[in-house]
Order: sequence, then C-alpha cells, then structure tokens
Amino acid sequence: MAISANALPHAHADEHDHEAYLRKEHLMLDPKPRGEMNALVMESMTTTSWKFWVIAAVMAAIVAIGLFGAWGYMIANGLYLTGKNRPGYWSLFLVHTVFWIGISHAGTFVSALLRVFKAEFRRPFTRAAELMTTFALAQAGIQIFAHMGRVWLAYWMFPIPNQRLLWTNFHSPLMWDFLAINTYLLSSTMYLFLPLIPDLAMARDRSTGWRKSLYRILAMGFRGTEAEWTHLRIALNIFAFAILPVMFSVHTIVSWDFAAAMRPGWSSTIFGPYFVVGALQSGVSAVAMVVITIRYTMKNMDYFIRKEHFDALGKLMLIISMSWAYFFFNDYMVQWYGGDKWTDALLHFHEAGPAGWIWFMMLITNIAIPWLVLWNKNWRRNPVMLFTVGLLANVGMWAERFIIVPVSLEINRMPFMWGQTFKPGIEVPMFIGTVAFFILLYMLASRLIPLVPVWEVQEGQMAHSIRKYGKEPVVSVADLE
Amino acid sequence: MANPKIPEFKADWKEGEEGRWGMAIDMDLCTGCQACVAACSMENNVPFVGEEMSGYGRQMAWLRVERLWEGEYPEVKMTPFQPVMCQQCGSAPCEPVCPVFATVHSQVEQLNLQVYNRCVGTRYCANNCPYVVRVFNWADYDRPEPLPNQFNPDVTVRRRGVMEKCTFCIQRIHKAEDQAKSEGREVVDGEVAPACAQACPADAIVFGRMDDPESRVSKLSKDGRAVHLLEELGTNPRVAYLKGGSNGNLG
Amino acid sequence: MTDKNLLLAIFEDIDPAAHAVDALRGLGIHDEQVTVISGTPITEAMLGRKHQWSNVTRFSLGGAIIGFASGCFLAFATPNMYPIIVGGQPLVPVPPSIVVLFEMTMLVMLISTFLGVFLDSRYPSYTPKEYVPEISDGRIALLLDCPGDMEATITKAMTEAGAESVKRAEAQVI
Amino acid sequence: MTNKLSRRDFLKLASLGAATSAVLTGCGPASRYVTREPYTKMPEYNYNGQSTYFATTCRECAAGCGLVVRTMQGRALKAEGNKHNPVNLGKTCARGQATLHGMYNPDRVQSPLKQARGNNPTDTDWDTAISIVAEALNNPADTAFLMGLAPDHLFDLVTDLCKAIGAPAPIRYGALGMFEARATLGEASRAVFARPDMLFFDIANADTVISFGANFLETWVSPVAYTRGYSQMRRGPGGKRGRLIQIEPRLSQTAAKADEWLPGAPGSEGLVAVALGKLYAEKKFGSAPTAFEAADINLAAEASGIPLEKLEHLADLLAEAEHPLVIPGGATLAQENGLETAKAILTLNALLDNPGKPGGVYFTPANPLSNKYQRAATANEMAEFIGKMNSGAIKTLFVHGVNPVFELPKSLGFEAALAKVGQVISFATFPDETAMLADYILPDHHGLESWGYQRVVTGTGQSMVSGAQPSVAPFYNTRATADVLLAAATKAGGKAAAALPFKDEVEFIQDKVSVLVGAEGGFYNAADLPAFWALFQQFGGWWKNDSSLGVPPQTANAISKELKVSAAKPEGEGEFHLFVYPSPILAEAGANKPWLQETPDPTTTVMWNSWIEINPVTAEELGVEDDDVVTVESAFGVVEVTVYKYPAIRPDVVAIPFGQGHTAYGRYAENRGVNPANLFGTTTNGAGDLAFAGMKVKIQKTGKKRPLSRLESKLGVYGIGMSEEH
Repeated sequence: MAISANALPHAHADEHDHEAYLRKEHLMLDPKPRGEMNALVMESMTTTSWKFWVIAAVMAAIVAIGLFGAWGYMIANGLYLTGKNRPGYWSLFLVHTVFWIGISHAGTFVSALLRVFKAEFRRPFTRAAELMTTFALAQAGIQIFAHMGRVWLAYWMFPIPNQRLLWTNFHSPLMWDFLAINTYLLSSTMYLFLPLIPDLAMARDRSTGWRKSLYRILAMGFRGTEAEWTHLRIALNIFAFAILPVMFSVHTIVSWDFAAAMRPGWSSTIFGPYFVVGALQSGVSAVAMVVITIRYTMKNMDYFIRKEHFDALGKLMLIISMSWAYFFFNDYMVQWYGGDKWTDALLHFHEAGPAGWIWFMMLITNIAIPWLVLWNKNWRRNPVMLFTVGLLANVGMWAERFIIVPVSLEINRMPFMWGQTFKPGIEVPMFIGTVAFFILLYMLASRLIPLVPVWEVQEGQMAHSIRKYGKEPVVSVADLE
Repeated sequence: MANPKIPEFKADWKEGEEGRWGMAIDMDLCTGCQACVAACSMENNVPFVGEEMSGYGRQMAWLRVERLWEGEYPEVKMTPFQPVMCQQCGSAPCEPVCPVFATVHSQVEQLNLQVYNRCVGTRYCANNCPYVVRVFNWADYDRPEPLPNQFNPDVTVRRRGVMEKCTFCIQRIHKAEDQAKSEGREVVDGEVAPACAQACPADAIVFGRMDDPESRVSKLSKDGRAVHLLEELGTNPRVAYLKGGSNGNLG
Repeated sequence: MTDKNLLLAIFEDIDPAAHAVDALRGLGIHDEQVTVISGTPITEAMLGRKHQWSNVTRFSLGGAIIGFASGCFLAFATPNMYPIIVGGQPLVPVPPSIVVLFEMTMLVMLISTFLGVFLDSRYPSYTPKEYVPEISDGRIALLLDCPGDMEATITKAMTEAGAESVKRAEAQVI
Repeated sequence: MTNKLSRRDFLKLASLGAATSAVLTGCGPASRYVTREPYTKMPEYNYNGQSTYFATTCRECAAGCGLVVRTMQGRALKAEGNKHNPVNLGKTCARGQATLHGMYNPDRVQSPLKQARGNNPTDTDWDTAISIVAEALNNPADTAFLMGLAPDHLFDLVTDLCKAIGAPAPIRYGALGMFEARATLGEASRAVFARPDMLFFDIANADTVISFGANFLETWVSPVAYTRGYSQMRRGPGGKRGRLIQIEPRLSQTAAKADEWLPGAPGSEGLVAVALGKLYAEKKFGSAPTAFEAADINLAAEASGIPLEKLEHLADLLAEAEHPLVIPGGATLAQENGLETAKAILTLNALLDNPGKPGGVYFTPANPLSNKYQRAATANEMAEFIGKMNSGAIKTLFVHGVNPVFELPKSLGFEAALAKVGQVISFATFPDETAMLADYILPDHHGLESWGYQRVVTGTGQSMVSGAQPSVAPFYNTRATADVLLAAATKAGGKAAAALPFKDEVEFIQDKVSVLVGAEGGFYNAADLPAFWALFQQFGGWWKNDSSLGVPPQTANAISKELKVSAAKPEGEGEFHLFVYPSPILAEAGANKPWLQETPDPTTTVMWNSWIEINPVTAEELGVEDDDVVTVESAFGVVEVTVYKYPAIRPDVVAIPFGQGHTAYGRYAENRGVNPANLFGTTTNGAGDLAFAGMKVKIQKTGKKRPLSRLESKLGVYGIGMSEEH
C-alpha cells in the first residue's frame, strides 16, 4: 500500500544507524519475545492509578445524571424538554445518532478494510478501533431510542407481528435502518470477539483470581490448535470481506433516512457515499484520538503504538478529508445548479442563516485544518497536533450533521412554516452523557480486555524483515497465508 | 376492507384521480377569520399548549391560515389567506416512511389515516410532509377540569409522543355513511361537512364527494381557478385552492 | 482420553517444530495423531502438514441462504398477511425489498459464521484439556497420541529436533 | 381523558338530565316544564353514543347568531351554527366556536360569593343573596343597573322592573359598542335619513364597496353576517365580482381582503368622503350638489396622504359601479370630527343614490319584540353615570354582562367611582375585574346554560328574535339573574312584585314572546303558546320569512344640505397616532378562553399576548426591533408592549389590539398583555362617542425584550434571521 512505501530517510552514512532507525520506527521490525509482549499487555491492563478511578467515577456520575437521569425524566414528561418543534421535528437526537454511527464506522474500516488490504500498520490498534465501533453503536442506539416519542413501544419496530399479523413497514427507510444497524451492531460485536479469543486465552494463562475466572469463561477453552486457528482465520476472512458492505450499507441507509425524504437539500443521490465518507472522517479521527490517548495514558503502550501509526492515521485522515471535500462539493454543486427555489433558499440559509457560522466552521475544521496540518509529516506525527485535528474533524462532522438535520429542516416548501428559533434542550446533557458513557465503557474495557491483539502483532512481526538491496535496508513483508 | 386491488408496480398504482372525498377552498372568499381553526380544535379535541410552547412552533392546531407579504409600504399587499390542512394526498409521502404502519391509506375512504395507538413517534412522516401539516404531541398538555367535559367522544384524545393531523373529520364522514347506509342510499352532497367547512362564515371551504361529478366540490375542483398545493410533487392532493378573483359561477 | 498415551512436546520456534513433524512422520506417526498447538497462528504449510478441514465456510453459506429466505419472508410474505397500501407504493415494493434481503442475508450469514467457529471448535468447552500456559507465550506444542511402546523413541526424536521439553500430557483445567 | 367521572356521578348526572327535562326536542335538560313520561322509551339524550342538539343563541357578542349545541349525556360537546338562523345561516366565528371554553372554564364563579370588594371571598347561599337584592329593590332611587349588550330578555326584565319601582332605567355598555361608535352612526342617520337607527349595509348586493375603516369581517356589528355579505359580493349576481376598497391607517383583516388598501391618515376620512363626493358628482353629473360643493380635493389628498390620482380613481370606480356603497367604520367615527365624518359618508351614500336599493343602505328591520333601538351608552353617557356614582347618589349598583373596569377607558375613572358606591352586586359568570371589586358575586349561568332571547339589530333583513335555551344543566351553583331578580321582586313585594308576576325566567320570556303567537309571515306559525314555545326552542328563535328592511327617505334634501368637514384635531402630544382596534379573535371578552388565546391573530399570527404594530421604517428610526418592549405614553396612561414590525401600517401610526391586559378574569387572561383602553382620553365627538382614534402617543424604547408567540415563521415570512446577500 502506498502508505508503507513512504520514503524512508536515505543514504545514511552508517547502515546500522539506518537499521536501528527502522526498528525504532516500525513495531513490526522491533520484535520482542511473545512472553514479554504478553507481560506488557497484562501490565497495561492491571496498572491503574487512582486518577483513573476518579475519572471513571466522574464519568459514571455524568452517565447516571446526564444520560439516564435526564432520559428518564424526559420519558416521564415528554419530548417538550427537547429543542424540537415544527418544522424541526428531528434535531439533536438524530444529529447525535448519525454522529455516533459515524464514529462507529472507523472500527470496522480500520480493522476490516485494512485487513483485507493487508495494511500492516493496523495491527496494534485494530482492537481499540473495533471496541469503538461497538461502544459508539451503543450510544447511537441510546440516541435513536431517546428520539422516539413513545420509546416504551420501541419493540413495535422489531420485525415481529402484532396479534393481527401486522408486521412492520419495510417501505420505511427507518425499518431498513433498524435492520442495518442491528446487523452492524451484531456483526461488529462478533467481529470484535472472534480475534479476541486467543488474547483472552493468553490473559487466562497469566492471571489469577477473578480475572482468571472471567477470562476462562470468555476464552471458552481456546488452546490454539491448528484447527481452532484455521476456523478462526477463515471466519475472520469472511467477516473482513462481509462486514465492509454491511458497513457501507449502514451509513448509506442512514443517509437514506434523509435522502429518501422529499425535502429540499435532503433529496440527493450523492448522500450515500457522502455520508459514508463523512462517517470515516469522524471515525478515523476518533481512532486517532483514542490511539493517542491510549499511547499516552496506558502503561507500556509506547511500545505498541508509535509515531508510524500517527503518521499512517494522519495520512488516512488527509485522504478522507479530501474525499469528504469532494463529496461535499459534489452535493453542493448539483444542488446549487439545480436552481430549485426551495433548495436555493436552503443553501442560502445554510450560509447566511443564524447557523451560518456553523456551516463555515464545518468547512474549516473538515477541510482547511486537516489539509493545512496533515500534509506535513512532522505535524501529523505530533500527537498534540494530530489529536487536535482529530477533535476538530469530529466537531466539524458534528456541525455537518447539525447543518443537515435541524438547520435543513428549518427550510421547507411552506415559507409560512419555516423555522422558528432553535433552542437546545435536554439533548445537550444527554449527548454529554453519551460521550461520558462511551469514555466510561472504554475505560472499563481497557481494564478488562487486552487492547492490543498480541497474537496479531506477533504474527506481523514474524512476517516482517529487513532485506538489503545493495546497501539499502528495505522493509519487506512475507505473505504468510 | 373492501378487497383492495393490489398493484404490482408503482407505475400501475393510480388511485382514482379525484379520490373520494375532497375539499375546495376559495381563497378569494377566505377572510382569514380563524373560525375554521377554532372549530377544528373544538371538534377534534385538539389541546392548547400555552404561550411559550405555541411561540416555539408547537401549536397543535390541525389547520392553519397562512398569509405572506408582497412589496413594501405603501405598495404592500398581503397574499390571500390560505387555510392549510392535511391535503389527504392520493400518493402521500408521509405514509411509506412510517416504520410501524401508523400512517396508512384508507382504501375505502381514500383518505390518509393516522393511527394514534400504533404511532411510536419517530416523526418521520412529519418531515416528509411537504405541507408541514402534521403536529406532534410533545407533551401531555394540561386541560384543567372541567374543560375535558367538552371532549368529543367520537375522536380519540391523543397522549404525548404521537403524531396527529387533520382527518377530514372522518368521524363525521362515518356517521353520515352509516346514516345513508341505514337508509339504503349514498351520501348526498352537502350531507357531511368537516368542522372547518361547517363553520366557515364566508363559505370559502366546500367539502364533498369527489367521485360525484355533480357535487359542488367536484365542480369547484375542476374550475379554471383551481390549483393544488405543490402540485409538481405528484402527491395528488385532495384539496383544491381557488386562486384569483371568484367568478361566482358555482357559488 | 485416559486410554491414550499423550505426549506433549514443546518447541520454542517454528523450525524445530517443523523438523519434529518430519521426524514423527519418519517414525510412522500419522498426521492425524499429532495436534499442533500454538500461541500464534501457525499455518499448516509452515510445518509441512496437511490442510485442516473446516466447516466454517459451509456454515456461512448455509446462513446466507437462511438469511436470504428470512429476508424474502419479511419482504414478500409479511405485507400480504395484512395488506396496507402506503403512499401509492405497491404492496411489495422492489427496491426496498432489496435492502431487506441484503441486510437479512448478511446478518444471518455472519451469525452463522460466528456460530460456525463455535461449532467447529466445540466452544465453549471447559473440560480439562492437555495444555500448558507457555503456549500462549509463543511456544509451539506438538500433542501426539503416542503408541505405548514408542514413547522413548519419540521423546528422543523430539529432543533431538529441538524440543524444550517432552512430557506426558496431563489433561488439566485451563 | 383526564376527567374522572365516576359511574355514580355519571348516573347522577344522567338522571338529573332526565328528571328535569322535556322529551320534546328543543327543550333543554334545565327545562322546568317537564312532560313526564315513563321510561319505556329512554330520552334520546340518554342513549349511548347518541347526541342531542339544542338550538340557542351565541352570547360571545350581541349580534345574535344562532347556535346548535351538540350534547351527549349531559355534556355540551360542540357549538355549531344554527343553519336556520338568518343572521349566521349555520356559520360561526372563532369566538362562537370557543364558547364552550367559557362554560367549562376552570375559573368560573362556582357559587354566590360575598366579598369585601375582592377580599376574603366567602360562599353565601342564594336565599341570602335574594334578600340582599330585594333590599336594594326597596330603595329604587339609589339603585342602578349597568348591563351588557346581551342578553336582551334580561335587559327587558330589568327595564320593566326599573320602570315599575321607579329606579333609573338600566344603562347598557359594551366595548364593541364603543369601538363601533354606534351612537355616532345613529346620530348621523338622524341627520341624514331623519331616523336615529342602526343601519344595514347591503354589502352582498353591492358591486363597489368603499369602506372607511369598517372592519366588518372582524368584529364590526355582525361579523358573521357581513362576512357572508362579503362572500356574496365577491361571487356577485351573474358572476360579477364585487370590488372592495378599504381606507384605514393599518391593513386590517378586512383591508387584507380588499382589492385596494389606502392608508389614509386617521381623522381625514371625512375630507376624503366629501372629496370623493365632489369628484364623483362632477364625473357623473357634471357638477357637485351643495353638500359636496365646498370640498377641497387637494386638502383631502394632503391630509389623508392618499394621492390625488387615487382619489380620482376611486371616484371613477364609484361612477362606473351599478351598486356603489360606502361604509363608515368605528375608528373612523371615533374622532373629534366623527359625527361630521359619519354624516359625510352617509350623505355620500345618498349621493350615490343607494339608500333603500339593493347593495345600498337600509334601516334595520323593526324588531318583532320592540321597535326601539337600544344602543350602547356613549362615553358621555357613561361619564355622566360615573359622575352620579362619584356623587354618592348610587347606593347599590348591579352589574351584569359587562366588565366596565376593563372595557371602559381608564380616563373615565370608573374604578375610582366604584369605590364611592355603597354596594356593588355583580352577576358575573366569570371573576372579571369588575366582579373582583364587587361586594357580592351572584353568578349567572353561562350563556349555554341559560334561557333568553336576543333581538337581532342588524345582520339580516329579516325581522327576528333569536332564542336561547339551556343546552346542559348548570354546571355550578349558579342561578339565572332573571330568576334572582324575579325572586327578589317577589320578596320585595309592592310594585316590583306586581310588575313582574312571573314564577320564573321562562314564564317571563314566554310572556314576552307571546306577542308572536299567531304572528303573520313567520318562519313557522303556531296557534298557541305551548306550540309556539316548542318551535321557538326547536328553531332557536322566531323570524319573518321576508326581508323587512326599512327604506330611508328620499335623499334629495340630504345632498343639498351643506357639509362642514375638517380634519380632526388629535388629542394629546406625541409623534404617533394611536390606532386601537378590537382583536378579531378575542374581542372584549374572549381572553379567558384558552383556545382563543391560542388562535393566531389573522394579520399578525400572534398568540397569547398584546403587541404594538409599528411600520418597519419607523421602527428603524426608533431603533426598535421585533420583540423589543416599548412604552406607549398618552396624556392619560402608559403601557409597556412588545413591538411587531408590521409592514402594512402608516409610518405615523401605531396600532395596539384591544382584548388583552386583564388583571383578573381567570388564569388564561390574567396578567397577559396590555389594555390599550388605559391610554384613551376623554375627548368625545358630536354624538358623545369617545374619540379614541384621535389620540397621539409617545413611544420610548425600554431596552427590554419579550418575544411574541407567533404562528408564522419570521424567517419564512419576513426573512428575519437570514442576511440578504447570497
């Protein structure tokens, strides 16, 4: 892949220096004995400072009050507590649903797509990314249920008949959404679990007490026989290939919730890929943020996560930002050119309305900042800068969804019923609650689950070597499969 | 249900152009007096929501009288008052998007139904309604005693979390149909009117059978002044608006 | 298991393990009598062993078919149980049905793949097994069903091939 | 449903309904004339799912529209128009629709109360109440009755009572009467047509109507009837669409429906009318008659701000028209020169030669019960009455059907005068401002629980009286004021008892309507009273089949009388004319009904509050924006009100709707908006009507903001929130 072919420093006087540099740079070229790596990972899970628990407690409190407390209050009292109205029937809950689903995309993308294309830099953080998928989908689920007027009847959307054999309406994009998100949630959870089994076995082998019992149950008796590895490898291959179309379908269908509606600004054929790329934009940025956080807060992670990973993620973010810009412009151009008066009004409203600054902020944080920062190798290898760009990209993608959902809902074909003032309501604490919930789940998972798939790292290290072409040491990869 | 003919492809599906029930609103006559709004709310147990809520776009009336402005003082003109309610589209965009079949098409009445007790409140239908006529129960609105004495027993009182909209006063249609059936005849023109048409002091709202070419509403809908709201969307609405000066030929 | 005489040979690296496999073959031990256990996926080719049989793909395929069928049921059968016309669309619209078919196919296929791994590997299984924790430290173990009379020969051959240790395998709770 | 009606209650209610009512359709559950029948056949209103309909009269204003109230099992469900009633022919306005929100309002007075001018209310019983009323009737000279414009049967009863005991005749007042300047119109009619009657303007058959600020589609006189007239005019005979031109300083709902709206300056209408007369006469006849001869067209154009070409254009339209009609509106006449303006406009009608012709001006038909036109008291008459109160000459004041503390301009000092009255007895159904200052509140039934009749003054050419009957049993421990007075009269004995020998209200009404038994030309004929009574209830009144509009006398001498019209001199100082109009939705007494509060104003779509309309250019000059709060100050008062930048109002005029600003009157009305009547002055016109439209006010920014609830989108309608550039 192009990313691996990036030029390394040339013509070193001392080739040993160069080899040493290569080893320092690449995890794959810097093997440690498996036992040592296992110990590093186990230590990272079990070394916990008091700060961790303080943060976890704060997060738990935010979740309890901001998310579940507020939600319960809202269920008991009604959706008037939100900022929704006519014509803004949908607003922040759906913004946040799309936001979290977008974040969830990176896990699968990094794990499956990079696995399919054998992008080796993925190895140490596939699990961290997959965990994001599952946890972010859980937040998306909370947001979408919170959105419903009568959430206690949410099971009516399950494909089960009522007593008169009335099933659900498969004409509805929301039903497709329901199926797609369920498929995605289930398959990404399975996809998270399968490669976790050997690492759970590893953890089982070197822990005691309650951890031992936990890992013993979760590892399900895995030993690592040839047959087990074969089943696992085949399954992972199937998953890697099959989960990609599912991933694409999920965000495409999310986009259809909008694109299938006959509204100015929404009814756009490009929305499917535009949303997918947008999801990757926020997702990959979130992966970068998580990877940086892990690297600097968890013990021993500096071995597994290196600047090369920042570099690779930074490049990925740059490419995705460019793709997003392309799709955004594509959508904008066609809508603008169409000349429909309502769409014209909407585009004008995006820029010149009260949320105009959000629209411009979206362009700055999604395009300008990544393009200005990520082209520079040193900058994208700088964790602070990469984290900031990732955070801003997420802000920008939030802004994009905000523009698409509540702002675009303000404009319809009945000017008398255009937007009223917009006041954020209980969605705000609930969103903060889901962020806290995500962080909390992640923190707890980091104590329980080996965040680095050690066997995958070792597998990669086995396959990598430095070969010399003349005097030039070159990284090479053996195809083991 | 009267054995619906189920079409195979979208192109094959065409409800009778005119539908069964329809409305014609003469905008030259409408004085914007809001009697229709009040009448509708009284007939259909529509709650009031208070100053803050109504100012925040949560007013619950099923019917609104629109007006815009043209020009600037002193050459300013108000556009004709235009009562907008559910247009009872033949191809209603709100219907297919509901995941639980809470808004469906009545094959018999050829009306757009909202099934309150099936609604889970996704509000997709409202987003997809180009006429923005659907209102959502954001809360259980307070109607202090003894105001509930006035509840019309023919109309469900909706609770929070469900969508609602104009029904063409289907309870009245059913009553008239039952009456006609018991007398072994068809409903005659003018026998049934929804609350808005019944109250309209200017007689601007005319309601009746669209499948009867002799009915007043059929004739008005075929008048040269008749237009349909957002006709270009192909929703096949059942409410005709009569634009321009009235010529009195059908009054 | 008790009537079998199981030996567990532990190797530190792939090459000695591959030699050991050859040596065993030379001693007339069938490939079926040898189980390789490792902490990283060691392909059969690395040790020069036969390809392992797996049913996972079949489970996948079966799941895909079941998923497609259930998608068909949802998309084509359920609307007819309570026919409701919405928005002037046909009772069974084609494009939305494709979405339903796709999602159901993928869902059941992936669930079946997952369950396939479980079934093929007989998960979960908490019965005692022959295993040593060193394996997850990267060791490669050959677990062989050793004919009683050959134990000494095999032990010797394994040690010569570079085994760290060769010992009677005891089933233990892992 | 939140109503917790137990089965026991339900049975009680149902049996109450059954025991107290007649089986004849049209007689309500409160009927005291019961034909008892065995329950082999249940009364229809006890059938599950069966509705019973009662014809009655709407009491939301005095127009006398007929209602049919749908009831089921003792509850009123819906008020609908009575399609037989010639005033409204089955139609209603928004206020009529919401009348049930008055009856089932949570804040009604539920039982007779004794209170120390609003403090420490305690329940009392009706016997005590009746003795107190009887005592007052024993001192007739110190007793006064202040009554609303409806209902008429009670006014007749009180008139009879006062006449018998020698008390001063009851005074009637209503804010709508003031806003319509009815006395001025009557006086002008006396001057021009030699009869001080209410006039009927036949809009339906006119083909060109010029309305000088008559908001006949909103509240003016009989809005439902005139809306029908408008509707017919637009569909004109033979398909010829009639034309409407509205001249008034702000674009009202009526002006919005006009083909042309001309923002004439307040007080200049008389000048415009005579100018039009002159131009018209010159075009049509070559020269103007005496009345219009002296008109100064340039002055009219200058004073009104209506360009000369426009005036000529209007004169052209009048000249082309077959059935031209000009209408004087209330605010037009509520000027210091109002009477002259009214005369000018009526004389213009005379010049147009329309009086007594289709599409012209008529006298309203003589009423079958009384041919005397009882108009509301003018400001002068009220001032006189208030003076009497202040002098201490009134020991007991009875108030019914009117809320003078709210409806009268504050400048007249009614509230202060009330303190000088020994004893105030209010018959209010609702705890309004006046009732809160009373010593006793002896609540009358709500209109839909009441018997009665209303004489229809205008709105139809058919001579008629609209009948009222209870549609449901009284909901609270209220009592018909007529019954209270009758009982008190009996108790007081003497002349009072002799003059009112009636067992109860119904007997009194039957006595009054008995003159119609066997009357010719009626909608129905009945030979005897019981039959008549049944039909009277069933159809909701009695009316003649044929129109009996009065034809004004030949008008040659009207146009030969000289007209002296000058521009009105405004009262007070300030840059802005104040234009107050009754809210088309709330009018004077709608603010307590929650759905009316939530019904958007037709022109501004504002709900639940008051606003001041300011031209956007003026607003910019003042530096105020939408939702800014400004103080409006006249010489007589100050109010703080929120700005609505109204695109169709003269830059030198500001407008405030009347209807909000209650300090009592239930939870939905209280402390909501402002009462612009607090700004009114004391100047009256030649007929004694208040010149409320001739006020000047100052406007000051306060820096506060108070967002208005509007239905419209400011963004979509005004583009507010979106900058201009693309």
